[in-house]
Amino acid sequence: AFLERGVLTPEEFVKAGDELIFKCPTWSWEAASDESKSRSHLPPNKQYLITRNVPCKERCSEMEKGASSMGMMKADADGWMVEDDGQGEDEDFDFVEGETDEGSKPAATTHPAPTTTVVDDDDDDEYADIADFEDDNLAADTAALTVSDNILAVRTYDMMISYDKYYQTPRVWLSGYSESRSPLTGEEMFEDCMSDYVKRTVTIEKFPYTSAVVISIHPCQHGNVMKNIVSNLTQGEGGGEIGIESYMFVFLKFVASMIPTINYDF
Amino acid sequence: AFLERGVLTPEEFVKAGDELIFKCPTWSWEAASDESKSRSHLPPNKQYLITRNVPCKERCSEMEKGASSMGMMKADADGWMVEDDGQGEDEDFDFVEGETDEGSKPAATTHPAPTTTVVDDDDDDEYADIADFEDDNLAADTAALTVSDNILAVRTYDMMISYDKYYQTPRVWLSGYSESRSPLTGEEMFEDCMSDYVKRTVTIEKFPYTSAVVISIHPCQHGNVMKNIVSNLTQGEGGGEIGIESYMFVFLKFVASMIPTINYDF
Amino acid sequence: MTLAFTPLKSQITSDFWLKLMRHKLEVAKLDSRPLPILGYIRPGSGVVEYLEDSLILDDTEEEADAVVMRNECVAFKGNIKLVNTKEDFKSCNKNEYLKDNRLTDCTILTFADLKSHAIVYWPAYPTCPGVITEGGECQPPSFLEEKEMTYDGEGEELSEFDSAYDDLRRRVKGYAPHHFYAFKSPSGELRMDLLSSITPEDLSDQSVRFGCINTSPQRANPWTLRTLLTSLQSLDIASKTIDVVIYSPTLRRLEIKDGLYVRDEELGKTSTSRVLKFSTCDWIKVSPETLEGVGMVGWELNNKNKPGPRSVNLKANMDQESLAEQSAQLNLKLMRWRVIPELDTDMLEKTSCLILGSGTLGCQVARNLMSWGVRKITFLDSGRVSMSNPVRQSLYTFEDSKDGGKFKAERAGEACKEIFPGMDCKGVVMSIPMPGHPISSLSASEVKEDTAKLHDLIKSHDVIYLLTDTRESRWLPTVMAASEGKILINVALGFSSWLVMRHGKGVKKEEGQPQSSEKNHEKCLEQDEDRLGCYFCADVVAPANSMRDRTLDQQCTVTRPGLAPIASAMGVEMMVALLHRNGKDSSALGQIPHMIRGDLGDWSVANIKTPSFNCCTGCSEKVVKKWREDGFGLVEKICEDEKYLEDLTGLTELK
Amino acid sequence: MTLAFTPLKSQITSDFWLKLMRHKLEVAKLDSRPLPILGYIRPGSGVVEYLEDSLILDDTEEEADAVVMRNECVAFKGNIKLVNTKEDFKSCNKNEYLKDNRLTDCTILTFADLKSHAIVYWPAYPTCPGVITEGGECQPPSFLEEKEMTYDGEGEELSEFDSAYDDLRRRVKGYAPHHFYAFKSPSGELRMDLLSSITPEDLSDQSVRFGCINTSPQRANPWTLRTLLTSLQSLDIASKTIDVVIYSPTLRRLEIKDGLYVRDEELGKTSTSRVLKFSTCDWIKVSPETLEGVGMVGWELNNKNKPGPRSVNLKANMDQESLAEQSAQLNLKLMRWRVIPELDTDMLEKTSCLILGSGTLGCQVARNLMSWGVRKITFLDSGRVSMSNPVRQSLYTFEDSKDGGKFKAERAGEACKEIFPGMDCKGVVMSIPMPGHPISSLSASEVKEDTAKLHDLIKSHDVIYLLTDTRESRWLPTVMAASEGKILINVALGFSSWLVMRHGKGVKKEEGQPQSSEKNHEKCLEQDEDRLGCYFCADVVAPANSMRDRTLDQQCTVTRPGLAPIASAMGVEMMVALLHRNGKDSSALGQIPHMIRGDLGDWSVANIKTPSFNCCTGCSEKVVKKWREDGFGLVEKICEDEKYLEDLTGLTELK
Ligand SMILES: [Zn+2]
Ligand SMILES: [Zn+2]
Repeated sequence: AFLERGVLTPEEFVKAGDELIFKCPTWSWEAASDESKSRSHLPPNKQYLITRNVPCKERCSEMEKGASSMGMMKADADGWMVEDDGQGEDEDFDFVEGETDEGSKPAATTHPAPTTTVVDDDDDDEYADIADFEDDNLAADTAALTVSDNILAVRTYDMMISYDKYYQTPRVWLSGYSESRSPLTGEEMFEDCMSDYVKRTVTIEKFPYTSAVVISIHPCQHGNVMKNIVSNLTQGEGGGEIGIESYMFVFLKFVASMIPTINYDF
Repeated sequence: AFLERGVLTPEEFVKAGDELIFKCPTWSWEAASDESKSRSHLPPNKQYLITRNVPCKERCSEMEKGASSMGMMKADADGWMVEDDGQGEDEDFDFVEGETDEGSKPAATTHPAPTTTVVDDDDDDEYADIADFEDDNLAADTAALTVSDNILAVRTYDMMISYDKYYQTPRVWLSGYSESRSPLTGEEMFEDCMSDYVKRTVTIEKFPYTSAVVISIHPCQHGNVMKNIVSNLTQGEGGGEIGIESYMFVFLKFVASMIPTINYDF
Repeated sequence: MTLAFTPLKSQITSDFWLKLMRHKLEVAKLDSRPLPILGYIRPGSGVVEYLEDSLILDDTEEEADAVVMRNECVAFKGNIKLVNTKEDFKSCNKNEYLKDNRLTDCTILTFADLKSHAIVYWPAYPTCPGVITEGGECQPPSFLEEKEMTYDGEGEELSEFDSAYDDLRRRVKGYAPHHFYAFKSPSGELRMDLLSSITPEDLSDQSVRFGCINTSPQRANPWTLRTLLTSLQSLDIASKTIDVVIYSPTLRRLEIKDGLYVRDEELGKTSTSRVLKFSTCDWIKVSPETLEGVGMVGWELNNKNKPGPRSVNLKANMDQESLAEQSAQLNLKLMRWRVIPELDTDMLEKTSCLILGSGTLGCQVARNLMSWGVRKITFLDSGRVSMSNPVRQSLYTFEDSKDGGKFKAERAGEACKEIFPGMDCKGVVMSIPMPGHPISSLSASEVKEDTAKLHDLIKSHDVIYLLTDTRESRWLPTVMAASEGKILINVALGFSSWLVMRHGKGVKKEEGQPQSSEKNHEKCLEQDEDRLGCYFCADVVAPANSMRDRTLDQQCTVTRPGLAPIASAMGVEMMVALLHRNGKDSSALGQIPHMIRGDLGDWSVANIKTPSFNCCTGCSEKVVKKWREDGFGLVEKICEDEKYLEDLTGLTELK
Repeated sequence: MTLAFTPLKSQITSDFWLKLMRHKLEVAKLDSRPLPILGYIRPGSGVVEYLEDSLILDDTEEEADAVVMRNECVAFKGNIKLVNTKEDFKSCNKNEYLKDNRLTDCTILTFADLKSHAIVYWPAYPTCPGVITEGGECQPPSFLEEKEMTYDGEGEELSEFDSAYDDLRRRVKGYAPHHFYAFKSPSGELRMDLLSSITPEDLSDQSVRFGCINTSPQRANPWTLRTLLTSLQSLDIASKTIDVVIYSPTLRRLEIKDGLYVRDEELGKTSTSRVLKFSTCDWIKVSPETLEGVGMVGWELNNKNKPGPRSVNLKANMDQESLAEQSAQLNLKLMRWRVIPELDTDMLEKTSCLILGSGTLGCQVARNLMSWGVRKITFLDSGRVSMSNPVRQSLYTFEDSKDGGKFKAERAGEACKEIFPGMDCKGVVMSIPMPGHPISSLSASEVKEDTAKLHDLIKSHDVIYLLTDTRESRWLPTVMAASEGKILINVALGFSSWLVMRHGKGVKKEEGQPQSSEKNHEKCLEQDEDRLGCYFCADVVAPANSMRDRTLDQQCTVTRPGLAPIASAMGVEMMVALLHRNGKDSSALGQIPHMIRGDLGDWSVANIKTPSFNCCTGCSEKVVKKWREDGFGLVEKICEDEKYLEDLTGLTELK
């Protein structure tokens, strides 16, 4: 089913996930937070894949602004190719309706960027009188560095991949943290998605295995897109070498086109 | 102000009203139902003009249907003329916005008629168990005609003309009765207005001098239209013969274009 | 030839019905005696119109005015009977009813369901079914011959009639009469008069003719002819031939000038008038006793042209605003029918209430005030609707708590208007300055402003509800209300116990001090012999910051959910009783307690009365006078120093 | 050279906080003892992550599972202290607090405002500020020299470390340790063990090296180095030179197979590991007593890089549904903290209530049930919202009364959901068959259906509220509830008086008769010694059509507006008490009355108990058994003939 329709069985999902974890140890399987949330079609300790604290250095909304003025990201790819240099996030999949035909459609990134891109400065998370809670009588600590400049002050994301039984494809969920390690709100996370997808393909959801609020890419077109990518790949490189094992890698490449600034490693 | 702007002072309104009543005894002045509702700029016993029980034999909505299929009422009048035959209700004033220019606008009646024209059969006014209230023991009355076929089974309207202080023009209000002499609802009365005006120029209102619910023609364009009519009239017939006294007659002609089926007499 | 008559049709405006229903609800109540009415017929229309002024509730309005305006119409005098129940309507003996009303032109039997605005009504135009002949038999009337009347015929018959009728109308000054008799005056001119004025001499006059106005269209035999024949039978006219004129008067305009009708020019002459000649050979003179035995007829036909009542629902003919207004008042107005005739709904409607604290108690108090018909409510609260609120705070929904929550004070006012559009609500978002909550220098001007605003609010309202969630926030309103002599209702909840009380009367202002503007309700308090206590009278410590160092369950109002509705309702009932005070501790609604303490643990309720304490930190003269002197200065001192109040009142010494 | 250390950063997921808040509200309540937590650090990240399973509420979950999933991480063991008030947080002596927690890797001082979902928290990684030298002075640690470690240098040093560390992790089976010591085994290979396992022999071994995992990015001095030095001071290592390894383990994947770690292939070797050499000449061995005198440090820096707490508001990170759910339950859960620990909120949540009559009482009862956390409510009413309703019926607004009005039963259910989206409400539009309201042949099948529907509804609900507006409509539900043994709360209003009562226990079913399915609440009734009376027990006439021939003020519920909220609240409070029955007439909430009669005229409330009457037309065995036998047949008879019931029960003879 993978090659014909771009979809996976639960067993294939587990297999592809195992392969991802084997190759990328930052990924791991996770169980549901309590048993009632566990799905029976997957092993209890392999409910979903997760990688934590993937850095995300700049806002996608800022990047898009730059892109539209500087001519970056005008990816008019005639065919989809996996590029191995790890920088290959310049493809874009416009799969809003029906058959995908990447070559002929205008790149989504030429659409105007959203007008409001308030960069959150964390102040609105503050408890009104937080200063009241400080303490002037702390023992001094001279040996602690106060400017921790070698810890990156960037947003990070936990990325989860679950299996969507209805669409028979993986589904991606993202849960972010601010530069100061506080959970991001859904709206804040939208700043890291291509604006064209925000609230259409990418929406705020409740993550089914815990109770956290996350953003998620709706899987309704995943199968189609995956089929097209795979068919392009195999034609381009001469021969059907793509197996179930590679599914997740290809899938993550595709996800990167929608959330370009989150740099998870391979 | 009448000739220049088509408007009236309260005094002129009273004068024009007196003339109407003098010529048409079915019209009369009425006082407010209680003193608190009386307007001080008019004499207490001349608050508004009223004519009662004007017959209205057919629904305008039915007539419009007929008109659009039979080619009736395609009044493309090049200039507005008072016709004295009493049948001259085929003019139409399209005064929705700004300057009126009757000649060049398409007749409003060419617009499609409303799709719902439920003819009310009075049954919904019935108290659920009205039959319970009947009485089988009444003394018989053989000399009373039971089929009162010489009393017209038609809707009738009370038509009121008040003075609108803001627009300085008369304003028309209508309160109807069904074939069986019950008060009509606003929606039912709309059936007797040209569909183009319903809910835009003609709206359901509370009559300010009593507490009845009536329909009313909003006076926002009355001044303009009256000015144009009068200027057309005077040019057409060679000479400024139109005085305040005629205002109400001209005004009623104009009203007839919006509510063509209510045949009040002159 | 036998006569058949065209029945009349009644057309009743919604204004008529609305006026009737208002009268029933507010004035007549259970009284179902008939009310006078006046129907108008435009000759030739066949329709009797009943307008708003057709219902005569005030005898003085009956005459004069109406005539000018509808002088082309003939008037029917009659009555309307509004029965109290459906069953009364159904069980009413319709034949007897007509007999009772045989002397009226018209009568309407009615049942009005004031709740649903539905009316069942049945007009009747009572008449004898025919002429009563020798032997008491009632036979359909028949005439001998018929003759047209014209304007240009012999003697310009009709023109004479027109003049004579105009003259008659001028003389009776009232409603255009529909029956008359005409005769030649000694000078030879035609004169008319009312049947009631007929003399035996007139009757013996050969030239006398009887007449009725033709109310029906064209040449039908009008109902007026029938009633005329009925009337004639009580005159001495048996055994001769009489002429009856069915007269269609010429439509003309008349105006009163200096109390006299002035005739305008005639407006065309298209008469369908005619004369019928009757033989009265077999008629008998009908005395009231004779008529007793004859069934009357005249019930109007319904839509199916059978005798039967009709119904109308006025909802669609009322504007939403007044419909809502009337409906909201319905239950209260009904109380006055039987249970508390003294209930002053107008006074309640005008009583303005200030609700301090728009939480569980505030919402519930507002709802109770609304159901008592209070319309002016001001909400004061500084908070926003949180997600835990809607299940207990009855003016908010989940939606209101989203996105940080709407301001409670503002939302509460809006919610009231959604319940009843006629509400006059305001929301004031502010905090009440509190003892023991120090004022930072930054916020001093704000607190000063809040103090002034609160003072203005208390001055401009009649009743103050003290429903805040801390003891210390109740202090300043207590002082202000005592200073202004306002009614103050205080509601406080424990876990399973509640307290509802009214504060005692205010501290008299000295001359020269600005007096409260709204004095109308102060008298309710002034009737207390002794000054009653306030919320703080029982305490020997001044109010202080009670929120400090409290755990969540102490901060949140952990109370049994049933307490708030119970205590709020009792607070409002206490106010309503107080506003209807008619004695020492009594009112039109029963006792007026000072203080109610209840407990859901043992389901007990105690009615307590305590006097004011002269060292009270809330209502004692010392504090109130200090407030009048220092104003915000006192507030500043007390916010800073919780003990200041205890020193001021002498509590410190007592300890 | 003096060392400076890179502080750790804490990253706490919202899942962690939500779990903590849930635990606080429902389990810990006022108990603020620290709870164990487990932080995870990915070596090199500098960030300590606290995930949902970092909060260890169940000791059994601490071990095993977590490890597999995060085996690339090092674990910190510590605790979280959730204080009860802001003031507790502020007044906590932070220095003492760290001393108390000197033996934990991490601790988080927290205050959670459960109402606003805001959290103030301050993580700390306690450590000695330096090394304690002779004379008890604490000095910044300094080292002698630094040396890189490599894979390909002398003896493949790092490869040995990797193997030894993997081995250690396998052996401890728990969390990857962040401190260790390494030594050469007799066979010459490098071995590692936990510091807690160190022996004097190991200490005297010259090859022994101490180590910490490099938690910080690149070559910073990690906090683990600092805590290692603190730990080392309690060992006998004074007066020599020691090697401390800052070890960056090679990232690799391990999986447990048969309880053992199986090592996967290595994934690249890019180590920044190095060795620091310290002289311990001036170190002293630190006993717990010595440490007492030394202030601990380690409070985390806030966003401004100063030591200070941080705050987070979780509202935006919770889905609306659970936020609403938790908020709605907040006040109830808080009751359990102190006032009624026995309060069974889960039981209440599952109790299904059938509200017969969705008017003034029905609306108010539903609101009270909601605030007690009842979630399953079915409304039954045949009427529509009229314009006079909203001011008294608290679930409707003016909008609902427009255009003829929505069905009350349906609208009431919707309104409940608008107040709290988690409500499970249904609306049933139907009439209750009533004695004395004859069934026409046309409607017989409909009434039969209604009877069956009502029976099903009563069987499928736990508590029945009888809140209809006539006496006769209360009859059939009374019989059915007595037959099914259901709790039934009856509320009735006069003009100024009210009655709230619970009907007595049901009539036992005989064997073979279908038993009620929902038995859980029946025991609350069964504890009554005698069978208590019902609404009809005091009457000597059977219920009959009471609407017949009533005037409007008798038809409408003319009652003082305050009665409905009071009586409704008391009805619900009575149910809640009954459901918490723990004795004869007592419950966790106090007394359980049978009947409360109150009057707002004299503000009295009486608590009455009456036995069941054996000729009662509502609850007597005769009637209930007849109902079980005849079903709809009985209903038919009674609708037709009001006296049938009196004959059946023997009332006729008594008269
Ligand atoms: Zn006091
Ligand atoms: Zn009983």
